Amino acid sequence: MTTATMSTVSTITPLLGRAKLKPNDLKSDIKPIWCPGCGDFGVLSAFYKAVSDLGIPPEMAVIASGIGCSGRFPAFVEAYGFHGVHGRVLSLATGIKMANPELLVCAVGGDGDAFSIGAGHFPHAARRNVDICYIVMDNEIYGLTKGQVSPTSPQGLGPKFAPYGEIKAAKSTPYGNTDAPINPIAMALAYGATYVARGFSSKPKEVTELIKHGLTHKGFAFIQIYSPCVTFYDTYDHYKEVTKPLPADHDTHDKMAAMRYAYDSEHLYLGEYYIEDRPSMAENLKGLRAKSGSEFSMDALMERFKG
Amino acid sequence: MTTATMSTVSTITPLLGRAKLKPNDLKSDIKPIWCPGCGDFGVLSAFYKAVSDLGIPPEMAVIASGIGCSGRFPAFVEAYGFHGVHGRVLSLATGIKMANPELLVCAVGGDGDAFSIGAGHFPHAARRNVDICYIVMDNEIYGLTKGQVSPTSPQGLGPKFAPYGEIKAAKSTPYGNTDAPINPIAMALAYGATYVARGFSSKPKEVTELIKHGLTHKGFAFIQIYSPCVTFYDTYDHYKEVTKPLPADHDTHDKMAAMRYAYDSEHLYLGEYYIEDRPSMAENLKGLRAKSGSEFSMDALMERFKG
Amino acid sequence: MATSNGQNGSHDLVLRVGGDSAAGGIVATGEIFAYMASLAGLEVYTTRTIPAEIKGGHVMYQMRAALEPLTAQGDEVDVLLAYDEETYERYSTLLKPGGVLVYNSNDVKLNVKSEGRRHVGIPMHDIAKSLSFARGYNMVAVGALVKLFGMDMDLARRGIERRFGGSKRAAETVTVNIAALERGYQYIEEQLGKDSPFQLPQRTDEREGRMVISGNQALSMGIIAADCKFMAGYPITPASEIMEFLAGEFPKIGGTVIQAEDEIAACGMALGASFSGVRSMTATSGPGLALMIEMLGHASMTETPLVIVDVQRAGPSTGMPTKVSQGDLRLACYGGNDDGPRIVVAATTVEDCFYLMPHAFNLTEKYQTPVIFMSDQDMAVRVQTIAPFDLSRVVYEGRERYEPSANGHGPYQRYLDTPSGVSPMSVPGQPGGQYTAEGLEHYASGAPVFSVEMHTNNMRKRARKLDAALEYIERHQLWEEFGDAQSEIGIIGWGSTIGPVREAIQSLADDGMTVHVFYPKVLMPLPEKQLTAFLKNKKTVIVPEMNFSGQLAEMLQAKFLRPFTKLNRYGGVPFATREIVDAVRAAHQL
Amino acid sequence: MATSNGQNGSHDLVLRVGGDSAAGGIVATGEIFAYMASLAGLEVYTTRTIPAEIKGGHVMYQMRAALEPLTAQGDEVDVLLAYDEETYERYSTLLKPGGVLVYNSNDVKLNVKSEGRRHVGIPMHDIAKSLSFARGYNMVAVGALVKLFGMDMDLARRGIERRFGGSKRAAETVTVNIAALERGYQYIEEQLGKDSPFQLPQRTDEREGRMVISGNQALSMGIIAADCKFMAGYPITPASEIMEFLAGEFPKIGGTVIQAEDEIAACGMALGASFSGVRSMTATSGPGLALMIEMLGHASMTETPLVIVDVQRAGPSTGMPTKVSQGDLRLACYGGNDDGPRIVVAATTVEDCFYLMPHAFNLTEKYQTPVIFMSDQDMAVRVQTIAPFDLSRVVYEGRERYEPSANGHGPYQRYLDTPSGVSPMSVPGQPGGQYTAEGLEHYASGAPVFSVEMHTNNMRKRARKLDAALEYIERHQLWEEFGDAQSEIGIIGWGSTIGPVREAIQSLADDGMTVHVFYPKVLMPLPEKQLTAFLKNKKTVIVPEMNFSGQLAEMLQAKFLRPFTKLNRYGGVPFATREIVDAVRAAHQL
Ligand SMILES: Cc1ncc(C[n+]2csc(CCOP(=O)(O)OP(=O)(O)O)c2C)c(N)n1
Ligand SMILES: Cc1ncc(C[n+]2csc(CCOP(=O)(O)OP(=O)(O)O)c2C)c(N)n1
Ligand code: SF4
Ligand code: SF4
Ligand SMILES: [Mg+2]
Ligand SMILES: [Mg+2]
Repeated sequence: MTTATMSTVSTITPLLGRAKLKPNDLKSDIKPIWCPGCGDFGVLSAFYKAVSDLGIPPEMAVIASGIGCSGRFPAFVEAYGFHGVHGRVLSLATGIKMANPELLVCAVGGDGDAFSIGAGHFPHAARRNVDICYIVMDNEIYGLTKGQVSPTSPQGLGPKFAPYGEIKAAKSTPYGNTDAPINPIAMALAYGATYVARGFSSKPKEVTELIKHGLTHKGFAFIQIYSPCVTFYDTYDHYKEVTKPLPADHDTHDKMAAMRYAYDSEHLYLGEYYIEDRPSMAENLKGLRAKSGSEFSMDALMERFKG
Repeated sequence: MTTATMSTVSTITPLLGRAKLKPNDLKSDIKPIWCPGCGDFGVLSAFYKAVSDLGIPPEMAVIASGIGCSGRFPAFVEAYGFHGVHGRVLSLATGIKMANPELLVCAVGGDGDAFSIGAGHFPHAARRNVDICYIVMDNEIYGLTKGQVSPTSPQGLGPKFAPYGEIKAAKSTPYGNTDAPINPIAMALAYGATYVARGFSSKPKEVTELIKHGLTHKGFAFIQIYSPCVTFYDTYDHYKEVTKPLPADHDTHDKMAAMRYAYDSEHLYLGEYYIEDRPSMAENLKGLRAKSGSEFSMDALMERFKG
Repeated sequence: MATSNGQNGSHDLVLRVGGDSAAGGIVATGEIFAYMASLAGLEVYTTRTIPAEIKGGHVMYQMRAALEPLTAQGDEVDVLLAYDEETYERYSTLLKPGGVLVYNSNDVKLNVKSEGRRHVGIPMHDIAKSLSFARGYNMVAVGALVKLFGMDMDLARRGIERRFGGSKRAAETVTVNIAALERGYQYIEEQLGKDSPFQLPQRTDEREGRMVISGNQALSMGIIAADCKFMAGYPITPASEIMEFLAGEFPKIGGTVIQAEDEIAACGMALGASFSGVRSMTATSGPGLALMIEMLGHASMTETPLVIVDVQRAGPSTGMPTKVSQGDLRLACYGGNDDGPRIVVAATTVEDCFYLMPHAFNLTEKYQTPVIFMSDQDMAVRVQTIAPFDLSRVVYEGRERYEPSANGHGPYQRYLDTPSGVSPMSVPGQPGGQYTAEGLEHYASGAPVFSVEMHTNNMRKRARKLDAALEYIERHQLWEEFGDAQSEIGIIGWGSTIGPVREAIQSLADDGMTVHVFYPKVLMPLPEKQLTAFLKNKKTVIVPEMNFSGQLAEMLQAKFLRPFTKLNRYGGVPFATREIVDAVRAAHQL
Repeated sequence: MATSNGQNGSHDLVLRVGGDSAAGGIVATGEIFAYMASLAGLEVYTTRTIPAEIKGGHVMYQMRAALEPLTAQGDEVDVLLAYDEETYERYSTLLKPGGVLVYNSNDVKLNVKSEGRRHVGIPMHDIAKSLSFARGYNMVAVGALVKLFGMDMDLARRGIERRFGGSKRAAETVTVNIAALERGYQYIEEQLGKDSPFQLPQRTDEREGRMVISGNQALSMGIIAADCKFMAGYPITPASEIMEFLAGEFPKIGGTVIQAEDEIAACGMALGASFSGVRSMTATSGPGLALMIEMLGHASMTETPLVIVDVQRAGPSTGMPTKVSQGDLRLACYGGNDDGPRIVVAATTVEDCFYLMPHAFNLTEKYQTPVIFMSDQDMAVRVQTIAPFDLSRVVYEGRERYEPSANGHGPYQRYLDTPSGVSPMSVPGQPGGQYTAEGLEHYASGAPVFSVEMHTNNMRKRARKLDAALEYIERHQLWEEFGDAQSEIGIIGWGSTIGPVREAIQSLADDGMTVHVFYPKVLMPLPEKQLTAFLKNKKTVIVPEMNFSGQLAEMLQAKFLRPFTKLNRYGGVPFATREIVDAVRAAHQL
């Protein structure tokens, strides 16, 4: 993993190191309601650690989410939060950040929230390079609604066929899932996301690093984190088997190389696939303000409509 | 261009050659209301020709669309049509086709309809490999609403900056478009579309061929057709300059090669990027029926709830 | 201890079980009892809560059993089975005088006097652990109750087999559970001797095999009975089960179920399928219906049939997904940009979930305008005993098809103006029937037009279809009317509140108080003639609704220009029978 | 020929221009006249149609000019400028006795008698071609009209400069157009001599510089005046212009405009920005509002301020995007799963589009519930003369901010229950103010909870804010009341129908007929006290609405339990003054 992104001028650079909090200090009063063993716990711990390491004051952090087990995440963090409706977290996060670019804004959610109902917003957040970090807790299933297939569920998944884990539901696909899964990493790359990474909730140290890099990246950072659902689709063993760190010599500036790893037929690679430095949305909007000139008066505006 | 797809077992194979109609016979009573010179005329003519060549009876063809200048397309064809709401054409087309797989179903629309408001449906139609052809008339602008930027508009596009054509509007971006454009070909590839091609409305013969292939492809065929908007963003000259057929030796089964061409920095390649043979949605749904067994009686169902 | 509950008057028994769902087995306990009661020929009516937590959290399951059909869950409890302290604290006040508390003495510390109720403490955890099967504490309780009520242990064993059988490790699970069951039984026998102190109602007459079924299950079967063959949905509590049910059955009959990427796509797929000539639907809850509003208007404008099921849950917004509400009526009736006619039907009972569904499809097909079918979370998830469905009551009335010959010459006019407003419809594949379904205002041909004349005319044409639909509604009497027509006190309601109302009028009758009740099953268009007749002699009309603002009451006021007495509950739980009784009493005292 | 038009009584003139938009220049003709009239110190009020076709199709532009402020477009026409036969056929019956038809004799074939009207044929194409500037035929017509009405040629030249100046090829374009103008002028001089047969109203008094402005423009300026700094939108006719206007101005004042990928995202971005503490909004039309319904409920549930502008167009569904309607009222008021309170305001005039906007923002910020601001296509796109905005009338009342010290100890309670229902709100960046905006039902802290008590309580808390808002509405008198309070005939309306109503009561007064008018500018919550007082002495109350079903009328009936006389037009065009007059007349004759 490179730490290249740490040095670019992210909007949140001024926040770094301003707070001295232990990870535990970032726990809110609300206890997570996840099932014991849920992968989301690992992501949450890594998040506490990342924010603590970065030294970001809680009042400057906003976590937005959609609906899902994973969508309950914001309430568990001592920070501002927005538990939005299903699938719209990227629009909330974009508004929150662009209205006040000094805030650290992180969007979180599940694979259904992100890639199913939210699929229409992902390409646009990426191409705008909006200055947020988007963490998707991917359990390849709908947890909260009790185990229907999601866009990342393997084809064929059903009560009688669970190629990669133990399935306890899949009620909407009793004869197997007809749909082929999407490839979130390839999609993020195709959309022009400028930071694309993948983690696994059982690798807390690595996940912590990815989150730190994602939060401090200038522009849109996308992190897919495998986060198994023990209750409906337990894929821990599968991931332990097939995940593998990206090779040390992988060039994170080579999009085509990243694509190839995303499509690897044997392994699910973990780590940073791609990093790019291009103007972020906050920068671009600042640019507009400069171009517009700052001359404004209501009287002048009214003059425009006079004879 | 290969004609490989012509031989696979598409659901519409039984329709081929059943009608003997000239392209003109496929014109409906409604005269296109497009501006003279609009690229959509070229696409429409190619479509008439393709359907005529394939010999598909008009009563077996359904064209669904969303909203936009391009969305008016279905009414101009002597066939069944569905002029849906903005951005939902793929869901309509999926329903139409899956309810009656014997029909030829084609979805059409503009770049805004497809990649902006409709962006959430595109990945899913592709991964399901639904047996339809999706033609996007891409003018890199919102035509019907009079010239705002679309997801394919170049970054910076505004009244004072039109890198690739003459801009007559771009009113929503008076100081320039802040957003980077998406790459529809790369997206379609990342989504798992099994037929991915690009045309240019000024190349009617090539477009006709692509449409014929797309219509007869087994599964989801995506064709991006550059179709300039003379009224708001005239890009004819630009396309004439930068488009170029894909090299004859391009292997249409090599997804990574297709990706590389999609990202070419010099040329916009025309032709067939990618073709894949994998089970289509109609096939998969048929498979479910086989698995379910065909035993059904209401009485047996009721028994299930008795003591 | 066959007791009378609520204001029912019939002999019945209410058992409530509660505990922490993390411990497991609470719902299973209730379900096994419901099954046993049903096997014993009793009518059952269950209700349950669903914890707010994803795993863990308090959960309650209530079963009511009686000789006669039941219409409400029962306000008070005869037997409270408290697995933990919280259960005891929440519900002990609901226990009737003469009722019995069975509690887990390993967890519950009693510190109040019994006040005429019987208390039976059982060290459930200790007993279960003594069997090296800690999770079996709930079966210990079941065994104890079986003994306490002198029930048939064979029924209990069958219940356990049904609940746990079938899966891989089934046999083993069944064995250990039955062992726990038997230990519980013995424990009571040891404590209280051979004779059982309480008794369930006893069925002596023979009855044909009745079903124990939930609203969502009945509704799904109604969809099949209606000859619907296409369903696209998106998971959402409490409607997901409908898609899941149909996913299991539709493939067998050549039908299609698609789990779409969101509700808009689900609605679009169903609309497309309907255009192709297949009866089509989607099912969702409030947030999903909210997302379908644009497409709903499109169905109305293009005159394409479509059924949308809305299993209502408490809102607004995400709200309380596992709690009941009737808060979506106005969204269903009025949610749309500009006036796009739609028909709104509402099931009042689990039976209705089945029988009303073919009507919903007939209405959408005949009048080519979308139908929204309203259910609610409570009716959808609880199970209840009902008679097997009488398939001879299912009628089929279809789309008026375009017949080229009958239409004379000239091209097909998809949106032909007719006296009823209904235009004959072609279907793709039909030669000569080509048209474009058009969301822009259009000529009869479907060609877009923006003229004052055509728009004015078409707004009337489309709306006229609702007038025409009244004929269907009257012919099939899509309403319930009961009680005393002479009464000056009336109740008009919709949906599942009919249950407590039915129970309430029985108990009011015991007190010599009358009430006259009308439940339309079609809320748009309202059966105005019947309602007008109903209202003629009414001094006070109560409108009970599980929503804040009185959504039906407001619609009635707008139409009949007279006051209605709003009776609103908006806590996420169904009406208690008592609340209806009190409201009618108050009206009588005016 | 200063004539009186409609039922106005004041001296004014109505000019209507029509032709095929493919030929070009029709709208330009009208705009130049509007500009000239405005320069001449007259009040103007324009209206236009937009062709259904993307390019080409019939288009009409009407300008009314008068000495006194105008409130309606004018039912009849003094001067009809017909570029083609279709124009003549469509509108010749609108021409008043004594009116004048100026027609393109190269296209229009007159085959009827003049019936007291004057006909002036001009071979416009021939003349233009003689100048080798075929597209200049419209300027030939302008020149002719200038001469016919004895107007100042300098004003006409300035008009042309304004219309065509500025662009690259501007100078050249201006020159050829002015040449055509002068040839038209000469042509009439040659035909009819030096004296002009007709005359425009003449202004003699001095007035401060007035603005000629559209509703969308005024509304956009209102947004700026309200201190809003964030707008996210998605293009849609007829609302796109608001986003476009703000995109030009917001960057100058540090504000942000984002063209989102769809309406749901636009709404979400605005909601997020508001959460960040910035006044935020989105603007759309009916189909977009339909898509925002889920998110609207979310704003209500999370109590996050948000303004949504709905520039209504004719539906249902895609409908007629360029035509007017008032069909979205019920969607705005009731569109939501379960009862989620929102405030609905409606501008009645172009001035209101400006002045009401700061109130809309104050309401959403003070009461932390979404506000929907209703406009309509006609008001949005036509231009009209109004006085410059008086910025001293703009008031600012903001969010109640959370003050950690004032709140005592303990963690911040975002949803603290208070008598008004309004809870002090923190903003990200504020230490100690951390909370999660929660769409699930919640405790005061924001932590999710699904209890009967909290849900019941919060449903009341949230709704109570609308009662509190009545104080604001009364304090700022957000309604219009005029006419004769003694009259037994009343009109209650909303939105831009107020214009024809104002004009109608003048003309009714001439006939000795009175009427009393009330236009609430807040439709939810309705100003009940004022309406009750208004209704006290009313025998008949007419509710004119540009929709099919009488959406406001139904709301009033539900509230006041008395009949209202629905007066509905749903052809996609505004009311004619005459239609109001006729309805009031009929009421007087009851
Ligand atoms: C509009 C809408 N549709 C559907 C739902 C129901 N719903 C809640 S969460 C969810 C999907 C959960 O899956 P995912 O996003 O993968 O999150 P997870 O629970 O697995 O973490 C769905 C369909 C909803 N709340 N709102
Ligand atoms: C829900 C909704 N939002 C917005 C619109 C307005 N609208 C109509 S077409 C269009 C975009 C047109 O652009 P494109 O899809 O590229 O088609 P084109 O006109 O360029 O062919 C928009 C935003 C609408 N009709 N419905
Ligand atoms: S259901 Fe699955 S995703 Fe949800 S909390 Fe439990 S383990 Fe986690
Ligand atoms: S506006 Fe543009 S896209 Fe629309 S018809 Fe005219 S040229 Fe074609
Ligand atoms: Mg998931
Ligand atoms: Mg376009």
